[in-house]
Amino acid sequence: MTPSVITRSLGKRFGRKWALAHVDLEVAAGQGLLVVGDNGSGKTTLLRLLAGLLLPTLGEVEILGSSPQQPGSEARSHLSLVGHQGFLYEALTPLETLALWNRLGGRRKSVAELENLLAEAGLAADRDTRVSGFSSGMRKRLSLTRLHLENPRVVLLDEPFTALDQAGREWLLSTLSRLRADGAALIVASHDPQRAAPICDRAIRIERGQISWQGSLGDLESAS
Amino acid sequence: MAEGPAGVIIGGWPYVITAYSITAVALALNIARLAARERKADKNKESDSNG
Amino acid sequence: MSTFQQTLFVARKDLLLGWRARTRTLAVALFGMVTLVLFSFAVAADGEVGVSAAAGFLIVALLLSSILSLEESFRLETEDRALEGLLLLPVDPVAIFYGKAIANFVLLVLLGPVLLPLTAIFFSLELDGANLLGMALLWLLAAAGIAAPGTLYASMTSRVTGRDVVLPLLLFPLTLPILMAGVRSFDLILRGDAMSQLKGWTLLLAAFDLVYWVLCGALFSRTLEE
Amino acid sequence: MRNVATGIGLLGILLLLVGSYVGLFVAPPERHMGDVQRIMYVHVPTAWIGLLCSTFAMIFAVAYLWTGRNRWDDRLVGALEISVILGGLLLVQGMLWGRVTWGIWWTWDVRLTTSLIMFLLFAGVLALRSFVEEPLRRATWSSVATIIAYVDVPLVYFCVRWFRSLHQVQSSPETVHSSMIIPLRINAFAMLFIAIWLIAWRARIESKSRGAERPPERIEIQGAQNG
Repeated sequence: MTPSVITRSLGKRFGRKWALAHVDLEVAAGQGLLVVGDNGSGKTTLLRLLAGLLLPTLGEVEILGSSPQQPGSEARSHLSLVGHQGFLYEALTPLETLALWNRLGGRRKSVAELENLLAEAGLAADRDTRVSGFSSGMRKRLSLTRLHLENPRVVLLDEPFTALDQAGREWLLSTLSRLRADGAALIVASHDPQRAAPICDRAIRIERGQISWQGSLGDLESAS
Repeated sequence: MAEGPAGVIIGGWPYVITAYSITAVALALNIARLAARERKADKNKESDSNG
Repeated sequence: MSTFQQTLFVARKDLLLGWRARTRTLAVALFGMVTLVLFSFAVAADGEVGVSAAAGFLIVALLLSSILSLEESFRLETEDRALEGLLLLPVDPVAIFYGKAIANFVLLVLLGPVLLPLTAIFFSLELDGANLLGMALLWLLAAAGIAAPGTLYASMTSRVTGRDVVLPLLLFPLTLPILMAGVRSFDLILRGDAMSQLKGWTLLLAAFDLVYWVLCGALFSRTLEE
Repeated sequence: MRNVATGIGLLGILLLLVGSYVGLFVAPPERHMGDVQRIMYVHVPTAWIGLLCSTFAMIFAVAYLWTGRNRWDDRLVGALEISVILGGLLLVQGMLWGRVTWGIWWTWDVRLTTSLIMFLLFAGVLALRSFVEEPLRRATWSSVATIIAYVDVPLVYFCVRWFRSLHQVQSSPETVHSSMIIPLRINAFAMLFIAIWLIAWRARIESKSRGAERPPERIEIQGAQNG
């Protein structure tokens, strides 16, 4: 079976600096890959390339057999990225935000279903409050509901556990294990290997834009 | 500007010279700027290959 | 969801955001009013002079206000990278452009009911049903001509430092045809169209609008590349 | 390639000297404007080649968007810069000429106004460029802005012509006498060669400052292979 995510000698240059180089990755359906590395090592660049928000300078990205850059491609409709930013409009309420993503993403969930998603995220009481009044934890929860809404086959997460409390982290972990059990490929960039451990099988370390180490999660501990 | 008997403009040489000089100076400055930029680019390139 | 439906949905979203921030939207209109007052004092425009200057003041007030309105439209998109969130969805970028351009167009048109009567009062213009209709049509054309290139350039400048300088620097020279066509045709409406030139100016404005709505829509998705 | 460009540039400078000499000292003074008219031998070539360079810029911009190749962006910067420089020179020369012949530095006539707007439009593109650090963004944005600016120029021209038609029609210079054509042609070619040289040079500098085309050496991956 072809892996869900493939990169071939992927490289990205910003100005004079190569932010990423020689990245060859394969992540199969139902697999979880943990990406570790220092700040500025290229983790976020990797995720943004995989999501199609950045154009590769060299090499290529293949997600579910197509390039994520093409608008309307198979890849676009089956991947989710949750990054440092929540992609939220300050003046919209959570319900309106979900409705926007739902409609523009071409999904046909009913309002009741959207309200259910908000309840799962623990935001039921705030469904009519504007996002501008939200704490960072609530914003994170709201942006994570995208995973429920989109049921993606490729999940890209950039520091997903920050700003979340204990209950939030558990909710996220259960969401991710459900998605993984359904055959989604997970790629998680995190400073916190312990937290991501339950949903990842493999790990890579990125140093100055290149993969410097790869192996199982257990070995990661001893390698570092 | 003074005009001669047949309505011909007399003089104006200072304006003519100014126009030509400004053109020459502008082109020369641009050439100098490009030369300076090229030196800088070459220097950066060297540091790239050394680093 | 077809591209057309997506376009309308994006436009609706932007208009909702504009409504939610209506104090700010109103402040833009207020800014337009202030510029009108400034103009009338800067150029002691009374009587016949006032009538001929009024059209120019009106269009310049629209142009100046449009900068604020356009910048705001993209500030909301870049604050929490909401626009990126939309691009991650299987949405046609063309729909995002036209949606936002339509919303910006509507917001600019809405400045009309504020600025137009005010200009009429300040500069004692004679308005009646017929010339109001003509002015309304021209206002629509002028607003459309600013909205399309304005949306494209604001989307670029919102992502660079120093945006406050760059947007007017790019947009004002570009919209000069609108200024000229708008000023001349308003003037013709107000002071009589002896040589029936009005139709020509209106067509010119319409041609400008057409070129920019097509061209900017075609180029927008390329400006998203990083 | 580099030597060819430099050769063309040197030839251009030489021609400019010759053409200007002929224009200033050999050609006869014009019937009405006298010696002032000699500004034309540098003014008109500046206008022609400036317009040509902005057309080059437009072509390079389209080529960049079409192919995505950096070399088109390199040439685009070159063409943009030269057209802005020539545009600025055109305005200065025109003002000097206007001061002598019309007695005023500036008049809002069609050509003057259009030249001014064109200068502002392309200078705006360069300003945008200077604000963007990321090369890929900078290249696509300046291509897009160049295309839009270029499309705007004829619209501006028609608008100004129409706008001003009610007031006055500026007299254009007398039809050109044959003895004046020679320095005009020499200087036009001179400007063309100089422009080509400067565009090529600027493009070379831009491609040098772009940084390493190749990524750093691949490092060895530690740990177990895909398990």
